[in-house]
Amino acid sequence: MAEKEKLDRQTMALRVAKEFQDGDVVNLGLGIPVLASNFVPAGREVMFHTENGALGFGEITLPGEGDLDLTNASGQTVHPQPGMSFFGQAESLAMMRGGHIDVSVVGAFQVSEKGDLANWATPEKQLTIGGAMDLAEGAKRLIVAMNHITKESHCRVVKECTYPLTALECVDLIVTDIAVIEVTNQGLVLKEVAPGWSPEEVQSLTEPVLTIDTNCQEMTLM
Amino acid sequence: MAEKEKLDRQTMALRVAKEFQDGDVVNLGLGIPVLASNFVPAGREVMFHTENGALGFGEITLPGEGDLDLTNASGQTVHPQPGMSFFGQAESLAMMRGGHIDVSVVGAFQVSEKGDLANWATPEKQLTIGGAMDLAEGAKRLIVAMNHITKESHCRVVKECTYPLTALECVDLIVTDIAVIEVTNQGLVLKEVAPGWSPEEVQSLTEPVLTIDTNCQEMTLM
Amino acid sequence: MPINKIVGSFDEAVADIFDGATVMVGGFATAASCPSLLLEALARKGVKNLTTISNIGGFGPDIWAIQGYKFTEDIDILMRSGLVKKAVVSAPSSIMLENSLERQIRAGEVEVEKVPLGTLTERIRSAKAGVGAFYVPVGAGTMVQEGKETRIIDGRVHLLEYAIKADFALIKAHKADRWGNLVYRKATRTVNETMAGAAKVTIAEVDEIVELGELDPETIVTPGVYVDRVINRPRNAAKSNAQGEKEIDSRFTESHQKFMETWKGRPKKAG
Amino acid sequence: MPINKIVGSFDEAVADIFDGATVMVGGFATAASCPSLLLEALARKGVKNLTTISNIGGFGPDIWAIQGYKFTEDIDILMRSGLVKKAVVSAPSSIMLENSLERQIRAGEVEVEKVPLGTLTERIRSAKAGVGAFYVPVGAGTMVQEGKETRIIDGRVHLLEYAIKADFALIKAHKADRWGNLVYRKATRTVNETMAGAAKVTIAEVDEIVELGELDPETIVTPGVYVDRVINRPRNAAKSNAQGEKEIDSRFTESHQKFMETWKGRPKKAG
Repeated sequence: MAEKEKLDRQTMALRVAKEFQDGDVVNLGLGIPVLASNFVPAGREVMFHTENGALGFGEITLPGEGDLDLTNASGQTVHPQPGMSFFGQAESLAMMRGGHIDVSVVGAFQVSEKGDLANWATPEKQLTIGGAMDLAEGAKRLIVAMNHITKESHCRVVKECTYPLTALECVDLIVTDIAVIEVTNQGLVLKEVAPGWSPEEVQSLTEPVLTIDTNCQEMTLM
Repeated sequence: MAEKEKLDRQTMALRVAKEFQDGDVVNLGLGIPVLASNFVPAGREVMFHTENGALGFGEITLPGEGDLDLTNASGQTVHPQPGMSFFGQAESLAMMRGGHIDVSVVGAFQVSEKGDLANWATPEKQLTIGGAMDLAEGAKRLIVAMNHITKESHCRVVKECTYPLTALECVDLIVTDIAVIEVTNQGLVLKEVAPGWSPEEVQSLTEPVLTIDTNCQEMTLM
Repeated sequence: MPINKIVGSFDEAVADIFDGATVMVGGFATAASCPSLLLEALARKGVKNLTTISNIGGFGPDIWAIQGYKFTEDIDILMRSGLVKKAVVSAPSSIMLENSLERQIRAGEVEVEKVPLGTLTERIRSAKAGVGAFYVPVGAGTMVQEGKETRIIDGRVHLLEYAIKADFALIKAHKADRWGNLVYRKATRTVNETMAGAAKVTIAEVDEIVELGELDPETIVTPGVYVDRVINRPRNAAKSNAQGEKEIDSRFTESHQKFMETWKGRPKKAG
Repeated sequence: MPINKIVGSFDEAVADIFDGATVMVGGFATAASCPSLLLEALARKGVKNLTTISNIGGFGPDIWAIQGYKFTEDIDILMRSGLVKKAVVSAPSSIMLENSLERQIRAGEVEVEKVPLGTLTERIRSAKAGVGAFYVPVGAGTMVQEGKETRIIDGRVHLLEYAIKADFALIKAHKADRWGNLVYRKATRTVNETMAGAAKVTIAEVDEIVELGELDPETIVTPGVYVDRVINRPRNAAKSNAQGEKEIDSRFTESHQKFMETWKGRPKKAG
């Protein structure tokens, strides 16, 4: 099973972007999430938000091509775009905490079956809280994009998070390199599997019991 | 004594304006206070602030001459001025409550010997709290401009306020139509009297005992 | 689909405001910052038992008409139309004028909650900013303290104040684009800017709608994220209400006299 | 006397920052929003036992130099110069880089208080806005909750958070006038705008000082009331620090590689 092909970062980002609905205000975290800005489905218009204080900017520029005063919260230069606006950090974080972000996509170390999120620190190293807790509490819909298991083959979708928590019961959808899992009041529901993967194979790499959705199917990646 | 001449509104405003120091941020309440904007001592530069969200504007315009979108909190049009800025009400009131206003001048019904202020409601009629309480708590220096006694000859400088309070121990200076009184930790100190008035005459119209400042003198009104 | 928050009429803009709704209404000091035509539309609709949240209790259109404002309705139109059950307000009445709200409060027809302006503003901002409650020293030792929890912070008594949410916010801005980005003009941002985003639905009445990208991103005051609907004032509107035509009543004439008093003695000076 | 907040040199601008002072330092994501030259001046001055309040723990100048930033110091210069006793910070360290602060925390040389970004920002704003404390749901059920009072509001656990004040705030803006009015450029307002006015003394480093009246009042982001001193960056400055000249160390090269990874697979597209 270790040989089975998993989705690469770009493809995960593509799958994540399919969740963006017309008019959504979207905040993308560092890593895989931020790549999703390149895959907004054709014909849909979304506004990207960044913690440092901008809304409605365009895609990430190529390295060295952007305006150094126009970056996202990861420090990457982004394209300007009509409709864009700038504001200070108090306003920007108020947007996040106040429930004005429709969709937030974040990376994670672990997600529990209740939707608890651990994405800011490992037991060994405390990294950076940043806006992670604000987004987790405030975003209307929180999507986690992460590899399904660690390099050491430990489950990341777990019964209880063992890593330091970011927020309780906040995750709505988990997109991994092998599955799409919805967090519901009745537990985790497996909605999609990566091409070539069976629900049982996904379950074997997942700590809590998954409910297999009656419509569970292979991800469409076009 | 009823025949004695008291200061008119303009002259009180002129006396108040002498308190403005270079660089002061000044908020002026409705009535006599707002007239003080016309009497900033020559050579001093102050920034006027208004609750509705502007800083650094100029004097009140003549009726009908101003831009209807550029008014102070009393609804009077004011002149634009280089250095002026606009902002929303959350910012504007944060400035007041947060201690960024150097001098606030307000009208009052009563001031107590401890500097308690009553200026937003009479026992019969509750008017408008507005920014009065924010200014009273937040301004670095609070000056009251009011007639020394009511039309019915009741004292307005009193031992204890009987009118609904605006804030406790907030007034720094009282400028009336017959006197200038400083509120200190040792009680009220009479600093100046109107031309033709004696300290004893002022005391006779004042409920609490005034300490006569050793340098107590006639107001200079030029 | 392109995002498009522009709606076609004022009646459409307020169509889903329901009986018993809590409605924030912008405006301060003059009619310049009031969503006059949204208020007219809401009065036409005739919803009942509203709870309003506003700076002022309203003055009515006469005082604004005589001063040259073209759109003259303020929140008074809701009060005098009998649509309001409760008013959360900082300046319910005025020295200059006995308004509808004051009469209704005295008659026991409307419940009133009076709030210091900064506390009201901060409670509105808190609703927008996801802050549940906060402590401020304003109002300590006054009637405002009644029934409130207190806490000593830095040696000063602070009062606990809660965020105040609304179903709808009716605001006035200068220009908008189809994303709902807003700019204001001069000193008219007032509480409009604060209310944008503090209600479930924010509706902005504007002087002009421009193409996306026409607003300089450095000057946008309210990012579109806070705005759900924008509606354009008619460019060449006739008077927006009938009051301008009728005789100004004496109550108003007196109050206007008082208002003009505040200008008394203003030295003539070049702008 | 005309109000004039312009000071003559960076050293003069920070001359009264004292040992043991609490200093807010602007900056987020890149060096673009950092008061680099004020930080250099403060490091030159060599004050000790500072408490810093900042978004980030700093990256040091190498990472910014290689990306083309002209002024490259961030708060790391205070850490690596050993001037800091305690850091109140949201992002002390980074996946990409082990910074001075992280090493000092591990060595027990610096005390750290980690705060969610929104809570940190709101605590700073509260200091400026006269709000003593506030309740937010952020951090409930996490390490952030430890030792904090809680309150259920609208059915959600909220944590009590206090305003955080400072003696000095060092910020970066784009343009200023002699009244201290500030405008920023694009996405660089960040916490600079929030810190302005949250300390007893606010010192702004700017790209350009213009005549009073040149800044459009509609675009001024920080009104002068919040700013005590402004200092102009040299127009034709040589590199502002020596690091640009020396060999980039391997630790940095690796982290830069990782940073570049985040661009991996970006399709070429016209702006």
